[in-house]
Amino acid sequence: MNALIELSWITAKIVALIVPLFLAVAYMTYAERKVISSMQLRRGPNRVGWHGLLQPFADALKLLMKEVVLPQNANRFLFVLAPMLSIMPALAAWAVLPLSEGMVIADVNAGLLYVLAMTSMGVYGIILAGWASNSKYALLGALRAGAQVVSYEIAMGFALVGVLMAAGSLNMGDIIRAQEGPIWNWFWLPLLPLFIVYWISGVAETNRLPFDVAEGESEIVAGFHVEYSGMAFAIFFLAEYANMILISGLAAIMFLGGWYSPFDGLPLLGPLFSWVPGLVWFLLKVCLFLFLYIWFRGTFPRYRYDQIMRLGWKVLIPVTVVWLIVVAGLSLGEVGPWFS
Amino acid sequence: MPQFAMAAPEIWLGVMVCVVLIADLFDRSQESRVAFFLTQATLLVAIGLAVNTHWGVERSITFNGMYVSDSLAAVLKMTVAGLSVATLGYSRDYLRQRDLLKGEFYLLALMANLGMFVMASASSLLVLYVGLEMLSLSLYAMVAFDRDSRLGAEAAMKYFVLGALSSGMMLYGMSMIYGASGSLLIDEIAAQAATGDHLLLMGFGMTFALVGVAFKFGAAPFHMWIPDVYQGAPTAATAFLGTAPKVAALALFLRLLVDGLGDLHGQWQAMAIILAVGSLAIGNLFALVQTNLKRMLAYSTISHIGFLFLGLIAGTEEGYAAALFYAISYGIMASGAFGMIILLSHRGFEAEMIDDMRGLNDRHSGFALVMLLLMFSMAGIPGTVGFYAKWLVLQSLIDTGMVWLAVVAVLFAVIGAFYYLRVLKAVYFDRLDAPAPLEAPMGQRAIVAVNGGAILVLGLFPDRLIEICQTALGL
Amino acid sequence: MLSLLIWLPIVGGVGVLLAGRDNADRARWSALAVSALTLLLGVALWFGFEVGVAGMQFVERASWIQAFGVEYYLGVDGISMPLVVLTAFSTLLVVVAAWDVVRYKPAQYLAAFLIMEGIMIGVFSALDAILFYVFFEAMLIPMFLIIGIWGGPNRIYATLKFFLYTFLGSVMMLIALIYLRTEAGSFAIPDLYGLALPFTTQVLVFLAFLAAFAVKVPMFPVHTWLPDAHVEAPTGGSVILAAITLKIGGYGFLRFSLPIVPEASMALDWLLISLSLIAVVYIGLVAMVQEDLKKLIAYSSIAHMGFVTLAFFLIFRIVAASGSRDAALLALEGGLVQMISHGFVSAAMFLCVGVLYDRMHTRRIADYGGVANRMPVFAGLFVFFAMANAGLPGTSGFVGEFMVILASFQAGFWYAAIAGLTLILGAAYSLWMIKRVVYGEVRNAEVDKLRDVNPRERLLLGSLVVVVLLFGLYPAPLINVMAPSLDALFGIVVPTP
Amino acid sequence: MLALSDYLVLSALLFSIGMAGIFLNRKNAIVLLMSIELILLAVNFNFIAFSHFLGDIHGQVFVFFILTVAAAESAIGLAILVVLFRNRDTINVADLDSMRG
Amino acid sequence: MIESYLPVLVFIAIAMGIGIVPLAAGFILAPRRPDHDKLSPYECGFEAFEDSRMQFDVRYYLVAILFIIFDLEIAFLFPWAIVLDEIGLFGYGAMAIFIGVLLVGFLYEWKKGALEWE
Repeated sequence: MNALIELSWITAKIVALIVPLFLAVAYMTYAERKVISSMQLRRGPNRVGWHGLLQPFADALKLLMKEVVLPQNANRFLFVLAPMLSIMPALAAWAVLPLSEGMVIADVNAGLLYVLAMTSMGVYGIILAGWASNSKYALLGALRAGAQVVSYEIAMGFALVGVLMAAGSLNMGDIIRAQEGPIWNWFWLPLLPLFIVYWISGVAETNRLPFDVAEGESEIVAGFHVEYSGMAFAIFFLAEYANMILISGLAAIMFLGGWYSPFDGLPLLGPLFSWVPGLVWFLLKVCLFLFLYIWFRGTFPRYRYDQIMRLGWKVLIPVTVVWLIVVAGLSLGEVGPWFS
Repeated sequence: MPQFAMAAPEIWLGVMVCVVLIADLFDRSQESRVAFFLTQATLLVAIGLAVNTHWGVERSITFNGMYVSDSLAAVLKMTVAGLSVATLGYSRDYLRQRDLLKGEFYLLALMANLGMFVMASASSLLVLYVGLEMLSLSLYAMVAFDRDSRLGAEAAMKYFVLGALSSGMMLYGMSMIYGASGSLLIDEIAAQAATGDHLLLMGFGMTFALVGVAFKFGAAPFHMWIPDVYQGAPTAATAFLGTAPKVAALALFLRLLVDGLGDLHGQWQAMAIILAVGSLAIGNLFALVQTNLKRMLAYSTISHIGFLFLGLIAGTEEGYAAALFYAISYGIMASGAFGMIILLSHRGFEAEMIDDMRGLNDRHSGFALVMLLLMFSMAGIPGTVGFYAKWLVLQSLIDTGMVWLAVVAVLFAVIGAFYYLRVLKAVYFDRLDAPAPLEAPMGQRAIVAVNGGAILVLGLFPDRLIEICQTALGL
Repeated sequence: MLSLLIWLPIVGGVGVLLAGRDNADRARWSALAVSALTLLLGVALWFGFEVGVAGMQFVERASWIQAFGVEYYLGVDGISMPLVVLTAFSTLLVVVAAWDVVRYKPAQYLAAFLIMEGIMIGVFSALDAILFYVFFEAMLIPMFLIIGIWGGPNRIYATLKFFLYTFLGSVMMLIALIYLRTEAGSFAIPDLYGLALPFTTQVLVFLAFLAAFAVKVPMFPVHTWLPDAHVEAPTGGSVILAAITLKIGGYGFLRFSLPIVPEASMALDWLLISLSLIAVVYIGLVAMVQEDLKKLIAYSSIAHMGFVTLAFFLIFRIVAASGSRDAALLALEGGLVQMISHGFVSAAMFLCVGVLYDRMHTRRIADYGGVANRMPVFAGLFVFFAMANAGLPGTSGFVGEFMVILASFQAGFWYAAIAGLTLILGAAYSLWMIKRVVYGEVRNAEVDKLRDVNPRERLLLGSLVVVVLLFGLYPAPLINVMAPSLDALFGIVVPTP
Repeated sequence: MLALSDYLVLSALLFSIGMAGIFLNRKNAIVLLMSIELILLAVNFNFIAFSHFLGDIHGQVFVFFILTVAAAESAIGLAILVVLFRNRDTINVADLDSMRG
Repeated sequence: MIESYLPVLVFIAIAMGIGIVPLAAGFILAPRRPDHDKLSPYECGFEAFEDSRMQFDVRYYLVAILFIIFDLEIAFLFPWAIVLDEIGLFGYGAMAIFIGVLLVGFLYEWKKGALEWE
């Protein structure tokens, strides 16, 4: 009986997390269109609801009513499995992300490993979708996307190792707690190169502009999900945005001190902002990164594929490796407020 | 702090792998000359280091008990590196003629050597495994080195699958041994085995480990890969993988089943007998019907492995020393035999059929003489080192009262003599209408001469080598 | 001294190989020099040998493979010394016989024989069992090549058969030797004598030795390699095979089987005797119907060697029947004399066939006939050797046979009677062959063109005539040399009652 | 709580499946690679189970190494497979029979 | 210890469910009127003239292999990074050697052109 109660309590917490997350995803798409349009001096969606606020729901409804086409010769099982595989990790990773002090669904010690494992799984969805579709465009798109994701994952992994070294723990909560203090105590400063690499990799991981050759309409139609339609397509779409939020959340936790206020512990500003709950700080940081996503999309031209791969392998990886050695040295020398 | 000086040979090799790799990258010459000479020099220095650090010292253990330094390690490393030098020396011309002369070949050989060195000094299941894999992975790549060869690819695939399978089996065995003894260190496993606890589990693990080792050796009934791999691989690779890794496999056996599970000797003896007799039978009988020389040598390898196992069966220090001697002398013989195949091959032509040996005496009597020595040595005729190898094994068998096994062994040795004679028949008795004189570069001729000379000199004065082998086993 | 005898020809052989690579004449002369020098050394050995001493002389002893107590242990006694000299003598003959006959790679040919010579001398003088074994088997290598390279059309079959038979036999001996070492703690042959082994073990060891030596001799069921080998071998090969290597089998019985496992020898003497008798009678009959000259001589060799082994193993019967030590000794001496005599005679026979073959390139008896008309000198020599082969009194062949038959009377009449058959059969096939080859009309145009023996061949065969006659008329020096050693051997084999 | 033997049985099952995959599969060489991975997985399972029940960390360290080596192994295996396919246009195991005797 | 992973498990299950439910809804609610043209793969209007699961550039494969290797290196770095403070300079040196070897391999790839596209 006890177990059942516990289980429902857990489920409730999860639902409490997922529902806002879905809303966030929905309004992320809205925000994106709005922001981009204002960058391009357009108005963006403004028909459905007030200022087009109901636009995401309209989109969802439309997709729901669209036919899900199973292409001939496609591997039906994998074809259906692929979208699930891409959304599942994007959501499941949230299980270990602390939104605020103690506000975490599963406070596990191997949190970072878990996150890494989950995010790595996303690539399966891409590859399977491309393979199962029985379409050249899909396959090519999947290969490109897969290779890209995989390449940037290395740099990302190295960056995370730097975080680990600084924090000395895999537990997400501990990682944040290791950054306690004002803004210059956060890891973005000592790990600045890693932070940048992480962020670039994050953008590439989610196949977002300027690294979106995998689905670049002008190059290979729509990439790995060219054969998907209706709800199946919607899930890929959801997964992409959920991943963006996840990456932003991770960046906030690992480099920007999670729930801590930037003025924490400062003589004047600290107490001034002490009433703001940690969750807000965290969400603000996430929003910052999400805005960066959109901003990038609005401003950067698309990279060529070979440029993407070169950036990943020949710039990011060497930079991270070198900086790892430096960080290790800093850590041994117990430099600054970060290593003690 | 581990004593790094004790692992000097491995450290040297490891550093040089990196150096050669980088040097080869920046080497603009077409023939990877830098890589070749660096590799050879590295191996020679490694021999020196191995002797210097391991030979004649008290058995000592470092790196948290995972690395052992004793005379056995010295002998094994010396042999392995020496054989590699010889086979790499042979292979140069062959590779050049087939546009395979890339630095990677030498690099792989060097890495394989590092793996074998590690195995020779392993005192922990983990280290043993890492060394073994380092060797195996390099060998897989070497077999597949000729990317345009159909047979090469097929051979590599077979080698890879069966090699990985055997690794898996051995690992499974190792995990059982770990479970039974609670340690990965060979010494502690030995101590545990001596107490007699968990014997069932340990015996279970030992069985799998033995199967894995037998696979690596190519002992029947786990020999299926040997003929295909020998035939399919580029001869240069065959020469390499037919020699030094056999010594390394012996190292594996000695470290794992003798050092570690010596107390279970009674249990693995029966299995080893089956392996030995089976190898002798299958190797010798199948070799009889081969027309491809590489394949014949493959089956002959199997039969030699059978003989080598006989030495291990005895379970005495003398027996192990005999096996060690056998492995060394077999390595010398095999490198010579493959070296001869390489010598006779030229661009676009693989001298791998027995018929291709025809008229060798007319073409170059010196090479023919070396071939004569090689074949008689493999057959075990006195005056060559192969005789003492067989003799030592028989001696150890008879000393432990297994005369019937000795009789079986010599009967198969007689059968074996037949196919070696077939090669000699081609070399000496078959005459060509227009024998084309044989040219070979100076360096290769020198290696052939040294190789043949070694067989003869060791055949007349084996004392020193026997002594070395026995010292290595602590006699 | 013995080392010199062993290594001079071996090193000389390598030298010939190097010297005569492109120059056949240089090869011939250097080979001649080496073999002559070796023979000189052999003669010196003979004269340096102290007659009347039973033990080993010219002993050299050095450690060789310490790990197993194998020694470089050489020495000769009255049994082996004549055989050493015989070897040196035969090799010289072969070198001369090959002079301008062998045209294909003469340097290799001569070198092979010189190396063979060294190894065979090594076999006879080795006193360490492993050293013996090493030489014993190493012999296979040059012989294998000699038959295989310079042999007849069917040489490959013959040489493989020869090799495998011998190899099979000898590996068994190796096992026995290794086993004996665990008992005796040493490989020195004298140390192996008089071991107190259990009877079953003795029998096994005996059988192992038998496998090795019976093949070499060769004895009846395993003799089939010999005719093939002889037929296909070049003349020199046949000479060495018949003159020396067969003797090694007999020598092995004397050196190993009898003294090391006397009880088993005694218990199994029926086996050896019956096999020997079969060899004498059956093989003698087989010889008669041969169409091929060399085959005929080969079978005759088998029969003669059967006679030798008969003599060696009859001693137990003689002692049992008469208790006469002298008669048994007589048998041993007779056997040994017969071995040496056969060495000369069979060598001569093969050389004669070689002479014919070089001219006619056929060995079929039917192709000849009336040779005497064109080659009178040769015919005379050939007839003489055939008579010696048959055991004509006055030739060396007679001495041994006579001694053995005399001794075998002590064992029983029937033994003697059957042994005596050898004389009759020998005479029968020898003479019949002579009749068909030498006498009669010249029926063949080829025969008509024959030219008589040249000076070289004359020298060759002449020297053999001298030796055969010498030992036939005055065998005492030979017997005196061997008697004490055989006596000592006998003491080991049959303990005095 | 699960007993040690449960883990061992499971790993034995995995091991046997891997073995069967290698010996029974006649069609696709990639299945061979997967079977090998399965065998290694079984081994890892064993090591971890023992390590846990023995309270000894070394078994898990071993697993780390096995994982690495397995990765390298599959890298090489796939490379060989690519070469094979390039040369023969098939990865059918039953077609790998050009050498006999 | 293990219990703390229960929420994770539940979360994964729910996440999977979130993948399934909309898809099922799509299948149920949306019309299904398949025809040949609709089902044929997208190919700019042409009939596909070869199997779409064609051979692909070996470089993708190369990337995959390189990924495996580097990713595993990262796996080694993780535990090291956590205990770096405890193992001190020795651990630092060991990992420096490890990374050094890795960099040598990286250099090799770079020079061999394994990282080049186009």
